[in-house]
Amino acid sequence: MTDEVDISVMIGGPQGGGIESSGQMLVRTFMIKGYDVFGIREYHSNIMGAHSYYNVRVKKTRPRSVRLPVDGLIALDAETIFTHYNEIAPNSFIIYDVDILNTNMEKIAPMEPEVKERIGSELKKLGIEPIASEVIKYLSNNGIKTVGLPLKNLLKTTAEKLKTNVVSVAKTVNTMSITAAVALLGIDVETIEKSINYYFYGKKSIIDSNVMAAKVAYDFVKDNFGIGKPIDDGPNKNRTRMVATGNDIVAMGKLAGGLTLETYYPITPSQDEAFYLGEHRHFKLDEWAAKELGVDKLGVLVFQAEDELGALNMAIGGALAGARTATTTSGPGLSLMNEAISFAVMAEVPVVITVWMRAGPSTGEATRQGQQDLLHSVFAGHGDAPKIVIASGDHIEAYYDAMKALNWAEKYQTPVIHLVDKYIASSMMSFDREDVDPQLIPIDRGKYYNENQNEDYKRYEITDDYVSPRMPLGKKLMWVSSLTHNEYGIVTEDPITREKMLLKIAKKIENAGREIPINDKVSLYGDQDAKITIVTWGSAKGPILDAMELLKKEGISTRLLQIRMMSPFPSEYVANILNSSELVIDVEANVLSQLAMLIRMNTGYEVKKKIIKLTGRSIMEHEIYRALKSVIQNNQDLVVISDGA
Amino acid sequence: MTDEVDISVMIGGPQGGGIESSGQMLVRTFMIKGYDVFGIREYHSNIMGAHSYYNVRVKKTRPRSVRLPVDGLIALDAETIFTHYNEIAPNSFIIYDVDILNTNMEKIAPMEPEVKERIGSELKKLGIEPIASEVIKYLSNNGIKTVGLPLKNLLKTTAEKLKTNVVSVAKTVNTMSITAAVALLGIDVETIEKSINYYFYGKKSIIDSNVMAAKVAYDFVKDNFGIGKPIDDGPNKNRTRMVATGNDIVAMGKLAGGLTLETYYPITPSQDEAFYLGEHRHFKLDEWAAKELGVDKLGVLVFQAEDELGALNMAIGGALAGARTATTTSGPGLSLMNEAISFAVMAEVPVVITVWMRAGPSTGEATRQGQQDLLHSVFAGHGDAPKIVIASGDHIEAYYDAMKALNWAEKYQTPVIHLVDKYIASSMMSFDREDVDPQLIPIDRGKYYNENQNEDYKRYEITDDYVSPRMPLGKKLMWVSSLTHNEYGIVTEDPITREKMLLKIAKKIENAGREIPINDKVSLYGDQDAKITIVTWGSAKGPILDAMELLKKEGISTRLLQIRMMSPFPSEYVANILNSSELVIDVEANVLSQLAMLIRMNTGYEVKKKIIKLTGRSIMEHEIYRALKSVIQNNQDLVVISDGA
Amino acid sequence: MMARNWSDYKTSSWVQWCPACGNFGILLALQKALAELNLPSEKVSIVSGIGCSSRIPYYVKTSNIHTLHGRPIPVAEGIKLANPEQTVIVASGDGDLLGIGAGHFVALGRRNMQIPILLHDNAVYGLTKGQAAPTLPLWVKTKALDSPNIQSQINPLLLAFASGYTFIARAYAYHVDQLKDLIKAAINHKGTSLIDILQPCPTYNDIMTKEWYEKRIYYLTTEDSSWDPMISSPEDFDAKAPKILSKMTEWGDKIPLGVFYINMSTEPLDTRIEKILPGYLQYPPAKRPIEIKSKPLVHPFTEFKDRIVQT
Amino acid sequence: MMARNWSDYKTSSWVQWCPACGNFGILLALQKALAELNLPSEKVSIVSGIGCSSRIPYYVKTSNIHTLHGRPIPVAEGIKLANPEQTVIVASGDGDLLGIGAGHFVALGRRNMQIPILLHDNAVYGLTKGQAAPTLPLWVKTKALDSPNIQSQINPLLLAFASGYTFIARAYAYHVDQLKDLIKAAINHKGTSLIDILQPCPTYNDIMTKEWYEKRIYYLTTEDSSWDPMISSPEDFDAKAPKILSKMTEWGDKIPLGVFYINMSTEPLDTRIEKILPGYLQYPPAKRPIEIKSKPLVHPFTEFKDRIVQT
Ligand SMILES: Cc1ncc(C[n+]2csc(CCOP(=O)(O)OP(=O)(O)O)c2C)c(N)n1
Ligand SMILES: Cc1ncc(C[n+]2csc(CCOP(=O)(O)OP(=O)(O)O)c2C)c(N)n1
Ligand code: SF4
Ligand code: SF4
Ligand SMILES: [Mg+2]
Ligand SMILES: [Mg+2]
Repeated sequence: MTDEVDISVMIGGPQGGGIESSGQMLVRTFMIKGYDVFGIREYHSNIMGAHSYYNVRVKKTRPRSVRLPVDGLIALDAETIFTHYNEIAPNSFIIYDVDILNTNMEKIAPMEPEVKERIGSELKKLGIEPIASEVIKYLSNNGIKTVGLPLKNLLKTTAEKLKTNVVSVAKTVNTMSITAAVALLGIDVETIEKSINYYFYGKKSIIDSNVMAAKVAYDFVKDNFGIGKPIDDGPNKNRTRMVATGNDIVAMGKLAGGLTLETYYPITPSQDEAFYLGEHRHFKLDEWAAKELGVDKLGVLVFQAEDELGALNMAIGGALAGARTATTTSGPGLSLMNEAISFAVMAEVPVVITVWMRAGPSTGEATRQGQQDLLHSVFAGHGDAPKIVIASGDHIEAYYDAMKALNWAEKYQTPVIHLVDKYIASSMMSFDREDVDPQLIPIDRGKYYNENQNEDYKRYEITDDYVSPRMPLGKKLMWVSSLTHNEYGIVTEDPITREKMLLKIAKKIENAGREIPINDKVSLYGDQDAKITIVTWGSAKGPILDAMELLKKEGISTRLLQIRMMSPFPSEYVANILNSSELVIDVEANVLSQLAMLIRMNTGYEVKKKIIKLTGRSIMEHEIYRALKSVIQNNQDLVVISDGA
Repeated sequence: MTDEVDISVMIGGPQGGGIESSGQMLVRTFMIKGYDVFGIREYHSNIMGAHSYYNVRVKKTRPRSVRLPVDGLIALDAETIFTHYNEIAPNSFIIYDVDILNTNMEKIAPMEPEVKERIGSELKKLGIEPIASEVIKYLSNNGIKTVGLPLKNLLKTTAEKLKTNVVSVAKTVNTMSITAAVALLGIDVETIEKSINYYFYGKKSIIDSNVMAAKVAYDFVKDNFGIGKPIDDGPNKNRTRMVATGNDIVAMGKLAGGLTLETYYPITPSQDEAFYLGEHRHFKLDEWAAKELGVDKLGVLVFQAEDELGALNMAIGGALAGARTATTTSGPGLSLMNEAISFAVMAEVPVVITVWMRAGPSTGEATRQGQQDLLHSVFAGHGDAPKIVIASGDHIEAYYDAMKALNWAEKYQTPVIHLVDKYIASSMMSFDREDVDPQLIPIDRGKYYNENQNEDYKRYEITDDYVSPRMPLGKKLMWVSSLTHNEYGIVTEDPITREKMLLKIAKKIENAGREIPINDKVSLYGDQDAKITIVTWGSAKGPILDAMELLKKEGISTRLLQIRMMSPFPSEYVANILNSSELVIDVEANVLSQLAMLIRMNTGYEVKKKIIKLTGRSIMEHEIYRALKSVIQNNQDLVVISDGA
Repeated sequence: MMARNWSDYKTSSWVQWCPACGNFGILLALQKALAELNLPSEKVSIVSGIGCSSRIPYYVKTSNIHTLHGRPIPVAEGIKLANPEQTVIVASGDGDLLGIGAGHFVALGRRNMQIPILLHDNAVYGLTKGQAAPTLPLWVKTKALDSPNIQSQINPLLLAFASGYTFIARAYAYHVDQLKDLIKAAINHKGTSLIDILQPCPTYNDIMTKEWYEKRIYYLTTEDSSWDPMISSPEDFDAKAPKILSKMTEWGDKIPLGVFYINMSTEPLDTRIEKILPGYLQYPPAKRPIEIKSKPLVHPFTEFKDRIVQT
Repeated sequence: MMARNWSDYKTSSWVQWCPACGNFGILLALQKALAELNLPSEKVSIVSGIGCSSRIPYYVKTSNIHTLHGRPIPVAEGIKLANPEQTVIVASGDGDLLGIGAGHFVALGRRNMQIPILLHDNAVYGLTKGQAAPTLPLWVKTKALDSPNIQSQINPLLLAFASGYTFIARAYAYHVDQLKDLIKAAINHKGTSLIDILQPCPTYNDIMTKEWYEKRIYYLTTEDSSWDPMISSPEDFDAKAPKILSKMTEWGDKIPLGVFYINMSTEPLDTRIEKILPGYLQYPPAKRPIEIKSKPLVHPFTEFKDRIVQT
């Protein structure tokens, strides 16, 4: 475990039972140790009780996905044992509470009947009774280290040492469990203490009890199971780093990008972006800026609307008044925004719509992954509504794209749909200061009207590049209209003016396609000359890149074409890449292979090999690796991957 | 004018000034004379005062479009003269009221500044003052018969003959004007009398005064200008025929197709469909059916919702209860329905959404033509929402498609979007009883669950063809859900169940694509072996077919591929036709050439020649003829046609 | 038919609410009401939106629809329009019905359809983790909020009154028997009814807790034994409306429960429809024949005489 | 600055309403109000939805937005949130504001933003040719309807009250001067105001005509010279609310006009925001700097300390 550090740990338990915090602490523990970390949360649309788990991946260089089987499973309840028993690697470990050993799967209320049935019949085939202890025995027989924690006793010990009662330390069971895990993985108790200090920053009594609990658990493991061979420090020691979810980092990008108004209606998985921005609504400026402006702090207004129709129309109003505005939503909200999107196209209003995709159609599964809104976004809004649509592949991209989207919206006076997804939203990534340098994206507010001019202001003046000089409301007399209008914004039904205005809008977006550099539209990874091209969009990128490394080790050379700008589409570039490939494989998490459809629409190229995932779970390194291999070696046309519980 | 009858007449005047009725009477006049007629109304989104006109085309065989220049223009006001003076054929006539001769164009308030400016500079170039009399003089110099009617005097005469005052006959000016026109076209006064009787059916005193006005006008024209050479009877004499708008005929199709509930929120140009259905809500059954059922009349409930979100969700509720339901809307309403469309896909609810397209994006122009909602419809609804989308090309197709859509919705338990447009909505066509035979489309309600079965009912049972037996609410215990659900309709987040259910929905629609015969999906017109293929959808079909006849006369052989099913797309057939063509030309009324995009997405075939119209006006025979010729002869890539005021 | 027990309306699905959630009381009251009314499972449809409360359809053994956020009312109306004999109950959250769905909430009043609205009023958005719902008072800062609520609360009772609801009541989730009686009355009421059910959300609303409510609530009829919410004539209306309306505005240290308003003089929608569409009640849209052996019943030339031209 | 005249707010666009349409009175009253308040053209935004009435932005020389059907309120709110100094007026139809837009109408009340709502109440959908609007009474059959209206009317005044509006009035389109005064008061009111303007539509509403209205309308202050709609304390509220509410329900042979309710004790949204976001009023979203010479003002590591990990 020195050169090739690659650890995958999973912690599972009931929703509301601290899975999220456990994951956060695990992530920080490994970061402190100098590693790069990727962690992702899988959970039900439920407040309390349903099964949830957090998967953490640790490497020296940044991991971009998780993988199965895991090197360690922490089971906070019996359901976790049943649900994940077959996702543990040989020679790894499972940590569990000794008190749950007698649990019969049939008695676990929150477990869904479909799941019980499937697992039940698997267990039956293996000759295992659906009782936790039997599964543990089976694992043990298969060489897995089974680490039973007498949590009740350990709590008692902790309480005694803290001179308090058991109830007041009850919540430390998670800390105990993850401490046991990192102990087995060779991490010292000091590191976990630091992590506790970070995570519970400022809450002294909570920190104290968790630190004590960690010590007690560490000692217990040491005494009873032995701790792991100490792990070396990773390459990122002694640095000021950050760890953030996709939701967090998009909020950061918007703030850095000069957003001043965000309207939203809560919807999973978008709302945490708005919340996080809201928490930082009154933010500190960089020192140089504070000095120049003579103020320390400025504000961004985050406003909860009554619904998504309200949210986008408010954002439109805000944009007309001159604010940099955005709204954030997910599929159902996007559907509701269609009319206002078409309005923003017609009235040429700069507004960013961040769309955190989740599992559809319809309400579907609010907390699960899906990349299903691509074509809906490109064709959102009735009546010929060309616009800019971009899709980010990971946290860092999402950060910069959030900034760029704000620029493009104002520069081209158009709605910009920024597609991100649940995978990015609820995964965490470690990164450095240089990774999120806002100065790389200068703020560009586009063309302004010179307000000292004396003629009547034409809000929709037809210019060479089809962009009319802007002016906020309050500075010039003007009209803005959702109807066909003349250059002044006054309604007209003159046929010739209509033709001109429709062409103005269409050509403005075509023009954006010409002006925006190709590097903002696509990325080409891997072996640039490979004959096998994988094509994808959005967060599927991460696991594919990880899988490509595995393929490379086996001598299979591949390249990845990640398409980031969906409209206007980089047709020529994409056509060239695909036409110069011998094998092209499309990977995405939707049923229609929407990117493949969009590619064909724009280039004529038919991608014949497809890998899709429909389960609502993250795409993982190992399964995409297997699927790619199967396409490459067995020439399979369609592989549906389904791993993950 | 005997063998090759082809008359085009236009009447123009202020909105609310009886243009609509004049058109209706004109249409009926020529029908009574035994001809086939096509008439279309162009008007502003305005209640009173803005310019409106009606264009009527008369032939022995059914005309499918109008054309310019016209053979006669009836100008009920000065604006009509300025707006249409350059759309009149040599050797034709213009009828106007002598009292408006002094009108200066600049003084016409409702005329839009853009229009005044354009026409003003045209007139200037021609050396004509912008005064009505000057334009009339110019026309007269160009060989056009200028027929000034002293309407005030004629009204006085009419009033005297009826022994009443002028005010009470004031509204007959339209009748006088059109009488003058048909007199010049060689139609006898008796025919127009009949037409008046039809149009004002039952309103005796109105009929009397209009008949008298017609006589007075007829005599005046006869005495002062001479009437036209009497026209022969057309081929359709002595028949019981019908004339209906597209709005009307879709209402008829829905009624015949067994619709029992239509919810809607008013929006132009869809609302007239709902109104017309509402007027006939308590309808008579065919005699045989009345006898079998023992009732004479049955009902269809037409219900006005509070908005389009309400309309579609109500329709969904109605469908779940077991009613055959539909809703009707236009672009902005369709945008608002996106979320519920995705719901209907997920919950597998049979519901028809009739979409009367109009000029977009956004509010655009409510009363103008556009074919801009194709891709928005196909990709309506977030989160992978495959559905059936069809588009009708003319009245008769729209009638049968309305029936078929209801069948398919129930057979495949899916939303069906039925695209029609303003061109069809507000044009009139003459037809016979056999043209609308409902017995050609037997009613198919799809698979029902046998309610006597004793097991628990699985609303979403996975079957061989992916269609689950249906049951209305009230008959069986069941659950219906917008969330990912198991076969019982109970929410689940089991990854494997989700995968199955997404595939079920997708494969069900694919299956529909296989089962529905090709004749319901495409039509191939013209010379089946022609090397030039025109490809189109929706109402652009009519003018193209008319233009193809003109091309044929010149020895240019063409065929027309009209695509009627947009999803699932008839890829193989379309690819075959296009690949076997030497030249393919796409024609449609939108800025993106959306059909060409959809074709490429589904077949890879790139249609390189495109004709589009963006003015919000109908595509006309003469301009599409010219544009086709220019593409064929000059190899032009894109022709934007813009005729019509 | 045997009398039913509330447990006959239980399903095997795991009830996913947090411990002590007020929704449990509402669920039980609803099941008891159905049992006492002895309604057959398949003849009842509970229609919900999206939210914690909106999971209720899975827990009641009736023929239920889990719709979209904010849209349970139009779906319920569609069912009722198509089949007036189906018992249709809307049960949904305050965010769902009064936030995103407020337009439908208002429109339903104009129709006076026989649909009871069970408003699970926890003053927060439960399922999306505790944002302010339209019934959360101004400046309240629950623990999930990053700052105090800057939007004022709306008054569901007055909103219903302004919209035309003809049965308006307020209940408390943990008073199961009183709530059950109100639900029975609402189901039987021939018009639109609202029960605003104060529902503690122990997870996210740490201000308006069980204790908070129980200090404040009282029953209208306890305070004033002559309380009479029934209006049967315009004179009655003039006489009682001021008191009813001002009781509806009472909120603070004292929160009244019970029936505020019943108006039996407004006709429900189905009988209105029957007047403009004779035969509707006998052959509502869900039940009328549309074919005989697949043959359509009407040729356009039979019915649409107004479009006929004799040439 | 010179005092302005109402005609300074006229544009050259053709006013497309039918002869004698009530909208003409509203247009004139609005122009007069702007003139008397002497508001600079570019500092005023009239925001409308879609409908006959919603064409009004083209006829007033201010910086106006013609939005979507049902959405003028959120667009207006967005403008006001971004720039509280802009005078923002919503003028729209009854179908627009109370039908498709009712959800926003209700939500606005919770915010008490300084936005006057001019409700062009003609009881029909003018632009789509005369369907029933939410204010058309039950069973009325205007000439455009194929059957009598089967939906009841809602009460805009009560709806506004239930939603939290703090200035509620009713006016009549042809009483231009009275309406002008109300509009001025509403523009100046520091909170959300509603003026329900009874607006004859001679083309489609042949029942509620000029004559019909003029037989019924009267002014609250004429009938009762002590009429006092002003509420300045909770006691005031308890004392006056019953009368105010029952006046709001009066509709029939007599229809009261004037100001029904003013509540000055509710804080408007902008000052609420200032409390949770200090500096908002000085640097509202439309006006705060976001860059210096194109350079962004904040690096994430400066502000988001809660995500930092020292390794
Ligand atoms: C169109 C749409 N927007 C947002 C959401 C996200 N969402 C789910 S539940 C909910 C609010 C739930 O609050 P409430 O209706 O009060 O129900 P509760 O959970 O409190 O019972 C929201 C905003 C959604 N599902 N659909
Ligand atoms: C989403 C949407 N639905 C429907 C319409 C069609 N529409 C235009 S105006 C209107 C109603 C107008 O009524 P109202 O708001 O009362 O205004 P009025 O014309 O009476 O002034 C409707 C339904 C639309 N433009 N957009
Ligand atoms: S979050 Fe609140 S409303 Fe939702 S289940 Fe938990 S306690 Fe109940
Ligand atoms: S239809 Fe009615 S509201 Fe519209 S302009 Fe005419 S009179 Fe006015
Ligand atoms: Mg709630
Ligand atoms: Mg109106």
